[in-house]
Amino acid sequence: MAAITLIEAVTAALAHELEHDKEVILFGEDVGKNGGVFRATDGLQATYGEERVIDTPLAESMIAGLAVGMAAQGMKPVAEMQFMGFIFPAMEHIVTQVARMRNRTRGRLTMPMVIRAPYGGGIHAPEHHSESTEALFAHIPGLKVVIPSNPSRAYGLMLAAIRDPDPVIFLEPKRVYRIVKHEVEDNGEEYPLEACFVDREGKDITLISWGAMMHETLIAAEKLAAEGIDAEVIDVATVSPIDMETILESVRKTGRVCVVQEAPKSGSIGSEIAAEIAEHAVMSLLAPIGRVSGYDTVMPYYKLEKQYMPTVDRILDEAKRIMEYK
Amino acid sequence: MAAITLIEAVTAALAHELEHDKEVILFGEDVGKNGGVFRATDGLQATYGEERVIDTPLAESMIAGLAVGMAAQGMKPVAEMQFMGFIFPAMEHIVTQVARMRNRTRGRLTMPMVIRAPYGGGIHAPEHHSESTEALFAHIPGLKVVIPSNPSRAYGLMLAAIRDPDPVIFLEPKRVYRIVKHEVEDNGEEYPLEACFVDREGKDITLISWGAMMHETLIAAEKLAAEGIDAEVIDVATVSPIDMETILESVRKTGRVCVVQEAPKSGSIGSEIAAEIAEHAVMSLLAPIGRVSGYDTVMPYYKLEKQYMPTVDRILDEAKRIMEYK
Amino acid sequence: MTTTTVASFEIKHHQYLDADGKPTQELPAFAKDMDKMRSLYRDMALLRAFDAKTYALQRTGKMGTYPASLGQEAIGIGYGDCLTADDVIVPYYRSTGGLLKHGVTMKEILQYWGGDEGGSDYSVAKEDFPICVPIGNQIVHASGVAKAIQIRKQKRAVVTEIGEGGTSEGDFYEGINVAGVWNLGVVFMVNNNQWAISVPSEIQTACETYAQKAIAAGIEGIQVDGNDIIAVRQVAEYAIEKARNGGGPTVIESVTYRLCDHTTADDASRYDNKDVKDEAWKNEPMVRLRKYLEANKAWSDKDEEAMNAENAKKVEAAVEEYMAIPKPGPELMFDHLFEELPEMTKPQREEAIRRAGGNK
Amino acid sequence: MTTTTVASFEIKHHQYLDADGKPTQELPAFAKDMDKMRSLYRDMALLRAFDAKTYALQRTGKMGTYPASLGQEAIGIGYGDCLTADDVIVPYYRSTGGLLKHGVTMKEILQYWGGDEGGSDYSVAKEDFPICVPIGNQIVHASGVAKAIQIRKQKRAVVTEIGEGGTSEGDFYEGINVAGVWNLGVVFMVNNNQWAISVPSEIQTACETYAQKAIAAGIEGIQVDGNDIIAVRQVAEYAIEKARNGGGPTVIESVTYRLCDHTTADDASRYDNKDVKDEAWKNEPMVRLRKYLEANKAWSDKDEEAMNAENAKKVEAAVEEYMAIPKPGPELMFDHLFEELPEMTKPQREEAIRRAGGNK
Ligand SMILES: Cc1ncc(C[n+]2csc(CCOP(=O)(O)OP(=O)(O)O)c2C)c(N)n1
Ligand SMILES: Cc1ncc(C[n+]2csc(CCOP(=O)(O)OP(=O)(O)O)c2C)c(N)n1
Ligand SMILES: [Mg+2]
Ligand SMILES: [Mg+2]
Repeated sequence: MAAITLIEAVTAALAHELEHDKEVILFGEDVGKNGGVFRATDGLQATYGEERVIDTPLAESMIAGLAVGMAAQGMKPVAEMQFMGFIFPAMEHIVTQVARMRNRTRGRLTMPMVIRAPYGGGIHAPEHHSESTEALFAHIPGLKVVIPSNPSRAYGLMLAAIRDPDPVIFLEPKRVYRIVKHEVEDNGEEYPLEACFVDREGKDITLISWGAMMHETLIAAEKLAAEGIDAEVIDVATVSPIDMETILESVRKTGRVCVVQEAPKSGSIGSEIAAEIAEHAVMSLLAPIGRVSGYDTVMPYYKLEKQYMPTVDRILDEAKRIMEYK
Repeated sequence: MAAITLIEAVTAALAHELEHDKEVILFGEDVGKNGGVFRATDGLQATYGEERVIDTPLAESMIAGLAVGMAAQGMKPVAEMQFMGFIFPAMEHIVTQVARMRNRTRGRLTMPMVIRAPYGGGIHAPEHHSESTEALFAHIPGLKVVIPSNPSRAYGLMLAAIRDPDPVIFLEPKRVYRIVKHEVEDNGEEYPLEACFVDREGKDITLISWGAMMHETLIAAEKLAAEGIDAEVIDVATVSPIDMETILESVRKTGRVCVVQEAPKSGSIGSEIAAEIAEHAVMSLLAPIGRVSGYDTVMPYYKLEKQYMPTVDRILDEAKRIMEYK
Repeated sequence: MTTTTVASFEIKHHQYLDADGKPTQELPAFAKDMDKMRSLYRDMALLRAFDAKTYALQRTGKMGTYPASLGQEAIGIGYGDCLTADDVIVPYYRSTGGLLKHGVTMKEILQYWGGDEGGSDYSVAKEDFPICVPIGNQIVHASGVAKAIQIRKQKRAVVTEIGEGGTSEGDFYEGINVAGVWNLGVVFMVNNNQWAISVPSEIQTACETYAQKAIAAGIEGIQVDGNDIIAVRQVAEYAIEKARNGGGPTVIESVTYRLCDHTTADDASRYDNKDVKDEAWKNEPMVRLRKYLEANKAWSDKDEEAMNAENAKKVEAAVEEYMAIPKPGPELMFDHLFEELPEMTKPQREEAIRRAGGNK
Repeated sequence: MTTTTVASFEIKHHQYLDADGKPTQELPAFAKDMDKMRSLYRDMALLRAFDAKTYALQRTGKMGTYPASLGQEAIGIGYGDCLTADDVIVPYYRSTGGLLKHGVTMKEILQYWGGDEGGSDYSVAKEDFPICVPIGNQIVHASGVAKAIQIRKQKRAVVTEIGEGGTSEGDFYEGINVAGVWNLGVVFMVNNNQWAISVPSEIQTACETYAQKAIAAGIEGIQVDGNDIIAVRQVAEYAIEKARNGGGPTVIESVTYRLCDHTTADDASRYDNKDVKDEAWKNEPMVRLRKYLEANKAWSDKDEEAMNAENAKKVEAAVEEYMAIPKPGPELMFDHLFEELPEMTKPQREEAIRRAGGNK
């Protein structure tokens, strides 16, 4: 058992499935010899060969469409979008084909595939490399959208995503690709999809986040604890479909909620969670529901990205505002 | 002044702007000689010529990209997507270029364009012709998303959309293209964007909708009135950015809210509205916020579309549940 | 190097029967087999009868929007005749001919256009794709299927179809390009029926031929007279054999004419030219084949009558089956969304069933 | 018709100077003008010096990811030299040469790659597009710009660039296809530097040339030796003139080699081949031009030294300007989102400003 980073956990999970399931095929731009621009597929082509780990021409619509064709033949394609900012050419295939093929054929053809993409800001990347647009995919019925926040979850959730009989959009928060290490046993044990993780139990306020923002959220929770505020922290992990039961249970206990996300606020995953709470637990609320979010503006180039992305301070301020609400 | 349908109002507004602003150029698939598959551009090529009303090759990414190029030159392109279900190839241009060009160039190049598309279900169309995916565009900062619910609004909002200095996604609820007529004076007077319309004042519950669903919502409001429930009805019209002030004011008055929409519930415009209420008026709420929505599943082929789309009955049941909530 | 020619290309056009059914060159063996040619003629006639019936159903409210193949029957029947059960069709909305030849039933096709997903749960051609409505997607899917076949070292061909208008979509090009790079066993049928709804071919592209689009993918492109089933079948057979045997992809442009409206929702008289259409009728594929059969004493008016009666019966039987399909229950909106319905969606399923009066 | 040839095509390759700077054919007039050729050489050297400096800035944390043009200098400088202020460039991320020639300043380019949108608020080339990162989009934008120019009956050319890898995107094809149909005045420069990050050209396409992709759009495609600035400039001038004068679009493939990493974020030694790269160095564009100048007694070591010193000064001055740009204030995230900020977003703007310590 070794301490590994989130990206190493992704690589380990991909290797595990390549090793154990010959139907698993990896492809995308630069995933082969180069091992991916972030090295998520480092060494995999050398080990599993050019027919299992494939460099494609530069075309995302084609990458998604190839995955549809291969999945319909019963393979398990794992396609990489080099950055989430370049997933949009593939949008038509994702919305009209990937998400629907099972339904369109009443179950005759299925789409057991994963579309992976690094996403989010904070690494001083060029424009279009830093957005968080998970909400677009979460709104599409027929897709699962999974975002790991740490190495163990990256490993366990990636295994689950590949094994899932339905399509999974797997978004990797690249800002935390390498910032923490976990002891992760490469034992092939998956984590459940469609399940939130309660990372800190608390009774005063529920902080809800996913992906890279879990780090700020957990730090904020510790700081709140120092000030006598006992926060429960939930990692949503599968942002669609959401395990609302876990969230509602927590809200019924604390009565106060703050969602923390990097994406713009309007029409976000945070909005959906707030709406569900407003439908199913509104009378448990002791305060307005907070959403600490990216602003409703274009993700700026890197000189301003720190000003755009939620900080521990913003979470603390909002949590306290919610705590003080009467 | 003549009584005209919603689609005739669209045509009238397009003609008005073609007539008065030589920078306005219409294009898309079949918009020329054929006048559009729904006849929204009927007669316009004959009147304004093939250089102003242009049939393009069959390629939506290209259509959006051409609009970007023309808008950057200071023209006002009005591009048609034949159905909203076919807008996805254009997604990359819409997200990374249309919505951002002003910001990317600090205002040097702007995108004064409209992308029109018929949308929504209920007309027995083939698959991919009936979805309501406005939430995807509403989540993108830099776009305005406008949906008229009746002929006068179609006319006034289309004028505003074309004249707006920024890009507008203009979604036309095709189910109501021809079901009601309004007296609309072709006087070039626009309606404001970013403003809700209060179509019925009431004190007991706020019903919020837009587009085709306004019709069911208004019928439901009348039926509720007959049962002694006085509903306020709001037509959101510009679903991004939303005029939340009007909505919050109403909610503060009624304390009860139900959003009605055709789109899937999760991550919808309805979710955003609920979240905003949960943030800014939660303590005015006397009951959970209802969302009568399409189900979180793929829009079915037409044999089942009636079962998918919200009905007056569903609105009534939800409104009553909310009214009875204690 | 100074100024040199670094690449050169030729596009060939193939025709075997002219509009009068007269051979224009030495015929392939199958074309001399009158049983084969009669059976192809019957297949085309069945497709035409099926289309006409479906149109009628639409006009009486028993069918949704439907795109017929009138004038293009030689294409689907032509390539479809070369396929085995192992091959895969990735169809578009005007692939009725190919699908019927591959075992998809008329009832299934009616069910699909009748607004019921069950129509794509093919009972026979279990690996064929459902009809692709978003134009161009099918081209890339076909390459994906072929890649799976290549990885598994199978000898199976993939055939996909697209209209000439559809070739303007990026997906067309992306799909043929990767087929070239990976040497995939796909046949890309480009049906140039001169129209994309109301948009004539000269507005789609400045190319003289659609076959030459293959050059941008570095693959073979061939043009055939799409109204000549001998030419279509001959070239398709070559390309399908090549695809099966590791020879790589081919683009086949079939030059034809759409003699019907785009779909039942269209009114071609708004934009087409009557004279041109009248001319086009003289080239349509069935008359020419019939003349050829007659010239070979392989067809008579009596044969024609008998065939028409038989086809009408087949179509009628399919329509009866179609009309007997029970209306799909609301649970079907949910039961094939995922293998397992998410917890959060279960109450919605229950509500839908309850509102429909509790079926299932 | 029987079996006939219905279309045929040839792709020409143009070269004027070989790798040793020796003419391979009669030179165009401009190439005999030594002032012109010296100035082109200086432009290329400036670009190379600028790139090297930017790399260094990145290595010391003063710059973001940056893509250099090492080995490809002849392309941007070559076509850029043919443009007037009225023409429009629709660049991609490796268009530094063309942009500089068109009046975009080094400071602006540094500012852009330094993570500040202000870098695209060009002070001079006010209609040029910002650098396009999403690959392929620029091709369609260029056609859109050209359409506006055509509608307004102006005589202006549009030039856009793309890498050979980028030609695999559907947008490349959609953009050139519509340019063909509408006869738009665009020059599509395809820079074949053999690599798309780590992916070699033979994985992008089965084509022998990228110029032949033009055939799929029914437009002219020409290949040039992209390391020979005389060839690039000569063919670009022809195509730009043609574009300005209603002659329609051209695809120009410039064959070259990426001698640097893809960007500062890349490590080409993971995938490239040292021998091949060493060979490629022998073909690089500056040495050959210098040899040509020297053979014409138009360049000396002293000229080289003087030029290097001058270029270094220019670059240094630009870097100083760049370093002096104040950090953008948070209000800039909001002030160019729309012409007017929506009501709902105003509180967010205030919050951002407050959190940044109240600037503005
Ligand atoms: C992506 C996409 N855009 C638009 C449409 C609407 N549409 C359906 S058929 C058609 C014309 C297609 O013409 P062509 O490709 O020539 O095929 P044909 O119908 O002539 O067989 C259009 C524009 C669509 N189905 N998909
Ligand atoms: C749509 C899109 N997909 C992926 C990328 C990531 N990416 C940036 S450059 C590059 C390779 C481009 O190669 P090529 O087109 O040959 O141009 P070159 O960099 O060699 O000049 C890739 C894949 C991108 N910028 N845009
Ligand atoms: Mg056609
Ligand atoms: Mg390259």
